[in-house]
Amino acid sequence: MVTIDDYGDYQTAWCPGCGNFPILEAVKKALAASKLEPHQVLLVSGIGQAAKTPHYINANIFNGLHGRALPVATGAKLAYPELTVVVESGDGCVYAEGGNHFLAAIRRNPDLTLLVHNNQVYGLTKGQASPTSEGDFVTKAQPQGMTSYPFNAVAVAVSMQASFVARGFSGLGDHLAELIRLAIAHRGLSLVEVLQPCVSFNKLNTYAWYKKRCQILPPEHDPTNFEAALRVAFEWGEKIPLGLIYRNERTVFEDRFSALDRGPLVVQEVDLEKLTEIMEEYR
Amino acid sequence: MVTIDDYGDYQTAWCPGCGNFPILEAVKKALAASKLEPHQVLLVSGIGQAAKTPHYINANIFNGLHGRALPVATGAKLAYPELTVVVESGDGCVYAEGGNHFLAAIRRNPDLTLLVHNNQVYGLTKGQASPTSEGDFVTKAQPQGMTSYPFNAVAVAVSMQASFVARGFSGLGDHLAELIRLAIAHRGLSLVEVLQPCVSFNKLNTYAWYKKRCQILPPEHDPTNFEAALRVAFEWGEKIPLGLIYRNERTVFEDRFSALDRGPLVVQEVDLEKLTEIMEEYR
Amino acid sequence: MSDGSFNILIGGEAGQGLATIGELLAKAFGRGGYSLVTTSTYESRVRGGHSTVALRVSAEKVASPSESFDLLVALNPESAKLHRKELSTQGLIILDEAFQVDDEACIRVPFKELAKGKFSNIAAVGVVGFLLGLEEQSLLGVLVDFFGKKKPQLAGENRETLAKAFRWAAQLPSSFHRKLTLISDPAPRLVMNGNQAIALGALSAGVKFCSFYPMSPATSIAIGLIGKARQMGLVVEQAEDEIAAVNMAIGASFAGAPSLVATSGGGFALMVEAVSLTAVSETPLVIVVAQRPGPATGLPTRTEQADLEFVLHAGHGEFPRAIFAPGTVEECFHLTRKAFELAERYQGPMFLLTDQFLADSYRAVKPFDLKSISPVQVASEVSALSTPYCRYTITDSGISPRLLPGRSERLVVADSHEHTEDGHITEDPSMRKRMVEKRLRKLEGIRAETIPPDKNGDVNPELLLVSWGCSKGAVSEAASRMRSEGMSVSTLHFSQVWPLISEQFRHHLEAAKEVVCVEGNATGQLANLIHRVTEFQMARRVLRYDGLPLTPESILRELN
Amino acid sequence: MSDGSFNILIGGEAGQGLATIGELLAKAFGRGGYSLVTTSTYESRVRGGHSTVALRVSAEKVASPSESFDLLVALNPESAKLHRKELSTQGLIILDEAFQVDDEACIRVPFKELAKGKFSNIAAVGVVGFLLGLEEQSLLGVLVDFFGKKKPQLAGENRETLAKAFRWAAQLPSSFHRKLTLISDPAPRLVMNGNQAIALGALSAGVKFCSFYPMSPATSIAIGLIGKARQMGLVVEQAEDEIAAVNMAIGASFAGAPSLVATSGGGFALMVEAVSLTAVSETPLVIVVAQRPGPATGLPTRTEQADLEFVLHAGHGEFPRAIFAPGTVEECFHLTRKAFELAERYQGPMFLLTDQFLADSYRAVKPFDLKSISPVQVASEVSALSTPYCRYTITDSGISPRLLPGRSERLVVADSHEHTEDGHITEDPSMRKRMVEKRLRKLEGIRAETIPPDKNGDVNPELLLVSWGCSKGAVSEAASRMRSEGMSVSTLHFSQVWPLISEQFRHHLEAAKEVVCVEGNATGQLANLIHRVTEFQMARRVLRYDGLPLTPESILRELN
Ligand SMILES: Cc1ncc(C[n+]2csc(CCOP(=O)(O)OP(=O)(O)O)c2C)c(N)n1
Ligand SMILES: Cc1ncc(C[n+]2csc(CCOP(=O)(O)OP(=O)(O)O)c2C)c(N)n1
Ligand code: SF4
Ligand code: SF4
Ligand SMILES: [Mg+2]
Ligand SMILES: [Mg+2]
Repeated sequence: MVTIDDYGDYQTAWCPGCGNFPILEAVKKALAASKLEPHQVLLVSGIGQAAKTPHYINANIFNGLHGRALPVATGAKLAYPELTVVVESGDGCVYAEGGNHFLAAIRRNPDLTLLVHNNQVYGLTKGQASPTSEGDFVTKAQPQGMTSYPFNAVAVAVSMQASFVARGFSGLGDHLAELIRLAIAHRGLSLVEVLQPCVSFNKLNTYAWYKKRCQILPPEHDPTNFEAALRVAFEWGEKIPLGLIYRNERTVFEDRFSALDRGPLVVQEVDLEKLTEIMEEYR
Repeated sequence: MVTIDDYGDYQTAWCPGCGNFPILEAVKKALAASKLEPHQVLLVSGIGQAAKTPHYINANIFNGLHGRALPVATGAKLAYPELTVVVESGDGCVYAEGGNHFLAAIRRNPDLTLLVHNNQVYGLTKGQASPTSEGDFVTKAQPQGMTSYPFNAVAVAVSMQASFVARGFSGLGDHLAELIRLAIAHRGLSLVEVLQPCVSFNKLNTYAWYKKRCQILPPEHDPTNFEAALRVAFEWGEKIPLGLIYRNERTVFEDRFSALDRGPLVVQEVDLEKLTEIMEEYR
Repeated sequence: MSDGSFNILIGGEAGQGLATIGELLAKAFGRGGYSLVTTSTYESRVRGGHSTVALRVSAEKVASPSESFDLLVALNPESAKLHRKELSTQGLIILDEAFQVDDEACIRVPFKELAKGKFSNIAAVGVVGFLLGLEEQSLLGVLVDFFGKKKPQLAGENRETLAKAFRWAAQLPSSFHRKLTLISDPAPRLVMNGNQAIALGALSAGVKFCSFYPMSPATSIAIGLIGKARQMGLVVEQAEDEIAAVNMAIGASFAGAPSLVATSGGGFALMVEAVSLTAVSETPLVIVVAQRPGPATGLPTRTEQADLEFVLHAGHGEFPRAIFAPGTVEECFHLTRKAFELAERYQGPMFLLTDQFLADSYRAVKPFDLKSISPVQVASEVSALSTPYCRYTITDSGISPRLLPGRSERLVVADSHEHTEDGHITEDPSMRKRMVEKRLRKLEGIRAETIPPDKNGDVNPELLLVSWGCSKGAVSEAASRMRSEGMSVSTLHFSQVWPLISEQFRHHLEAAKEVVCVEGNATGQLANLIHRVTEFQMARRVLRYDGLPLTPESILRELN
Repeated sequence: MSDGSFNILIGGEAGQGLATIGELLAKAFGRGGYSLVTTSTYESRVRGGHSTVALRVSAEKVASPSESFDLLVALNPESAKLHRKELSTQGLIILDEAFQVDDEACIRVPFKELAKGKFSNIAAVGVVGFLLGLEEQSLLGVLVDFFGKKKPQLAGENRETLAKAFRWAAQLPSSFHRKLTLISDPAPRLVMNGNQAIALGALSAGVKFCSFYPMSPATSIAIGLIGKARQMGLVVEQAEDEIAAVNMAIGASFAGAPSLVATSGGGFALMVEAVSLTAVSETPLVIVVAQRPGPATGLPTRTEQADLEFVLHAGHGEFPRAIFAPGTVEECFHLTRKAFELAERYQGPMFLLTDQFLADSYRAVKPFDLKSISPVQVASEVSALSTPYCRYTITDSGISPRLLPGRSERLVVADSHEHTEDGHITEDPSMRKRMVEKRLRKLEGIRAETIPPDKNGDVNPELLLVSWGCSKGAVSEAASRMRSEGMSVSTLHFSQVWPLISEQFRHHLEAAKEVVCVEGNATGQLANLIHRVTEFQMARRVLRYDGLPLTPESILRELN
């Protein structure tokens, strides 16, 4: 049986009290609960504090460029769909540098789990505003506060009919672990945005700030109801809803490639006969 | 008085019958109707058939890189806010290569007019699918049809509370010209998505196809009602709504920069005294 | 022409089916056993403007475009005017009888009678075919094969048009005939362009993944692969942008699928950060850069060879790479294979540098001996590894044993930071130093596999022409024309432009009385690279940078 | 140290306020009239790990870091252990009395008593200040100025802590004193690091727009400008990515705002396509690339000089550029100005290549004579133009008259395609050729303005050390140390690394018996460039690529 210990225990480079710690635990828990062995799992990340997470989990890892985790994960999934692929990165990585890939991934709907550690700030580069920072967030780089409106990724994802959209909070570890487990189990792109306090640079959206606002969705909420999901998705303020907000059963990206019907690309040998036929077409 | 003739009459490189011609006319009409002189106008575009449009209008032009018109326009607007800046590019340019800037521009809300010539195809590169291509759109590059779900830019823009969201149709020139005039008059980012038949490569979404579906919004539609706008924004299929879908009065990007209170950047001289003070801080 | 080649120019607007005429004729001549080269020029638009397809055919080997023509097919009146001066003395013009062109050399074809509007181009094929002595049956065969797959419903109407045109041409006075020497028992030939050969080469190497964002003149490589994706078991995906394309390919390659991306200069510019990622993560990747004139958008549909130094130095940080520059369609095939082999062996980015001219140029080539070649070897043997498995084990060759994620219980950790042997982030200066050195050591292996340049002609020539990539044919023909005038001219052609191994060719440079480099750019980039590694200075340079391919004529003009 | 400089190393974890100690002491010594150099090393994390700030002070001029220290301030026990071996024979260690470190050289400070937890660093400043002979009043002044603006409420508590620490240190036996020679009537000095000087230089040149995406070690340039945006009338915007940043800057510059972008290698990689756009659209732009070790993410907070060839060749197509590589904080200021001047004059991309070491290194510099300098001239005089106005008028210098959109009735048309003189798309081969040549002609003007390298020492030395950019100080100090041992050593330092004008320096290379290049990379990139333009081969290379800056000691080690 797979246990959380199989996923290892590493020294981290995070600040004491960082909201990333509970997320790391939740991911390991969810992987173990999904009965996946480490070698069946591929963790892909970009660059940032959140993006270091894979280095603290005993699994296959590709830690690539800032903003580019989603395309790497998509490529790996196409090449070897048997891998359970989990993308882990920060709000800056996924919504700023990687914004275009975020849109494209929702439209493609590959079977990936996308965990966005949303601390509403750029942690690793020491505290600039991120796309999710709120208007009155003042930093060295934004001394007058934000010049842009904050990005509500959950709302955009739902309005694009992403196939699985959830929100968790790093302060509610078990709830989060269960969301991640569900996300992994779901076939299609599963976005789990995790509210994550950054104790070093975000003095606005603290543990207390989130705790006061976060409310787990009532069991009546039907994630397959688009209108209801949309309503929930726009809620952000005094109340921030947590849980599985929206889910559908759209066609999964990999399923559209007939070449994959014969098994993963990686195991398919080059068919010399067919190649010869192809060459003959040029005669 | 400014007339449409002030905006010139050029030879184009478009195919006969292209849906871009009526858009070109509508833009010129709208500029004249806005009582703007050519030198007060800056047209910015990327690369594609649509992006050639500025070359056919007598005004200031910056024709830059594929996908990058919005940041160029934003920079120019900040430097010299007195310019009326209109961005013109295709669906591939704005929603694919430029997707990230599309999100950012909505969040920033600079006072730009963004005209997206949406022909649901890559015209200039000869007929690959674009982000707005529909599932059954078959091309040389997509012989099995699209692998991604189409991008509903209007829905995303409304759900991000873009400050002006409209849809026009190249087959309804006067209606379009009026929408563009309104967009120019509106302070803030004004998206006008224009449905534009591509007679060479899009045999699915033809003039007839659009005509059958396009319906101008009834006067009862209240563009300041977010819920109503959202409902309209999701309509796409047998019926495609045209007109001003959503509008709000969000703070305009340029207004957030106190340096602009003293006039455009371009005319502000370097203040040697202040500079000396700044230097002295390092003592 | 004097050298025995026959040169046809088809001129018209975009949208008139020039490419189809070119392809059909090329295929027919290829089947007839002729050597051929096609050259396409077109504007960055879909309809209108001015396009040409030039077809050079010969019973002898031809390898470059020519600037003078024996037959001009003018699909519009402008073409007749524009290209009149390029016509040889015996030259003919084929055009629609309706055109108001006043020229003796004209064959006025009643296209309206022969073909329904959009089949004019097929009628033109028929007339040209007859005049050059192609057999009707063989042309019909080409037609069926060409349209058969794409649009079977068209094949019928086309057959009829072609037959009519043939019959019409048969009644022309024989002074109009330009029958080519018949080749008996023609050996089998493939008629393909550079991009098609790259796609085929990639398939033969075992490419399993290609992601791309459309960009002329690279797009048709991906399109060529897409058509075979189902058959050959590969995935081709159009990405949202070039950054996604290259990162997807890196992901796929990491997971074990030999991967290719193809783009042009501007698209490649967006891939530069990821080039650096392939190097540090040690992920195999083949990158095709099909050049067109810059800077920026430049001339999107024209040709140039100006991205050599850019590609050589693309990416932050220091790491090895190889750059291949095919000069022929055959080389497109073989060098693509070689790029895949090196990418997999040295686990990093390998480049193929082509350009619009070669990408779009059809040639008749010997079928490739697919039996004697094999796909690349992906990853290492699991059994040969020590435990624990370290993705970045430091070795003498710089090459670490590579496993694939999920294919065994061993975990594969790849990282874009500087890392320890097991792939985790480190900031230790001594580990950093060792890893830099490990990666750079791979260059030794890559250097040892470098293809030497191709030397042709006298050992101690009066004149040595140095070239690379697609200008191979033009340069070799310019040289042989000069030779036939009694001059002592040799050529030194580079199909691999990096690494450059001085010992492989310096003596050739020194043995010549004068050395001139011939390149499709404004600064002489290869000449500069050669100077770097040999200190040999080529004072004279024949450079073309107006968007058109080098031709023997253009080279001879500059040399005289 | 033997050379009269005093070297302090502060070691601890990220988050312990090392940078503050370093800055406060630097400012205090700067006010005292001392010459100084600080060197920061830190990990890519926010808390924990191991960081250092080294401070070298002297009454004489110092310009480089040192590897041995006279005073070690250990903010944690590890630092005491890690750096013990770097301590000079008379060296002292200052640490918390609570640490379990067994060493005679220790001064055990009761930090708990002196300061509330987070003010330990201020207490450390007090103790160090006293021991080195700084006056309490002067340190207090620094403190007030430092915190005064940022966090006035902290100034009070800090003052108290400092005063306590001073008093405590005063009771230490005088064997612990390390009073520096007092400088009477110290001349005024600015204490600033490389990035701050770039920001100030840009402001003095009239920068009006800066867009950026955060990336170490470049971020603080933009931050430096943001702080002054309102005062100085400029706009600074954090972009969604580097591509947006550079394109926004291009837009702003097109509209008349002198613009700057600053990033590091990976971010710059994303700007490469736009570099090519600035060239073809002829838009002025200053691009700062603050180097860090690659490939890819590499060592994000360390230093390297490995992006020279990358920056030199970045961008598809061919166009001119200049690359400046400041070696000192003063040069950061002046070369930024020069880059702006060239960008506006030649209407294209101009580069500043720095690195983490210089970016973060504080020095005491003479105040800049702001009266004698002027902002750049933007655009041409409207009156001096012919009609119709053509943005890309072909001229002998390659420079076309530039107007700004909206500022007159003349329309300004800028284009990324090849274009006619009036800025509209063309595919005409002869216009293409003329435009390529026009753009390349600008290189002549740029070459004529090239700053020659700085030669120091004997005309015919035994040994000539060649260097560029940030290693200036280390190399010059290594040379002077060798000279003081009776060797004949000269230096040749490049602060502009492109264009390289052979005539400016080839004779220096030839006049030396041995020439050694000293660079912070693994392949000797400047040596390779110099070889390109001079054919002079530097066989011996001192290269450092472990992420740390070159020091005189590291150079001397390699040379022996
Ligand atoms: C191309 C590129 N641009 C910028 C950076 C610098 N960078 C590293 S992490 C980061 C932002 C981190 O923010 P986020 O993604 O929210 O992660 P967090 O640290 O907050 O977890 C940036 C800008 C980079 N590594 N690469
Ligand atoms: C970086 C880059 N990638 C690709 C291209 C090639 N390209 C030119 S236009 C275009 C797409 C055009 O589609 P769209 O934006 O929808 O415009 P349309 O032609 O349909 O009006 C592409 C991919 C390019 N010029 N630059
Ligand atoms: S800076 Fe913020 S996000 Fe990063 S490790 Fe520290 S607390 Fe966590
Ligand atoms: S290809 Fe389509 S979009 Fe382009 S000009 Fe022709 S019809 Fe218009
Ligand atoms: Mg973050
Ligand atoms: Mg389009």
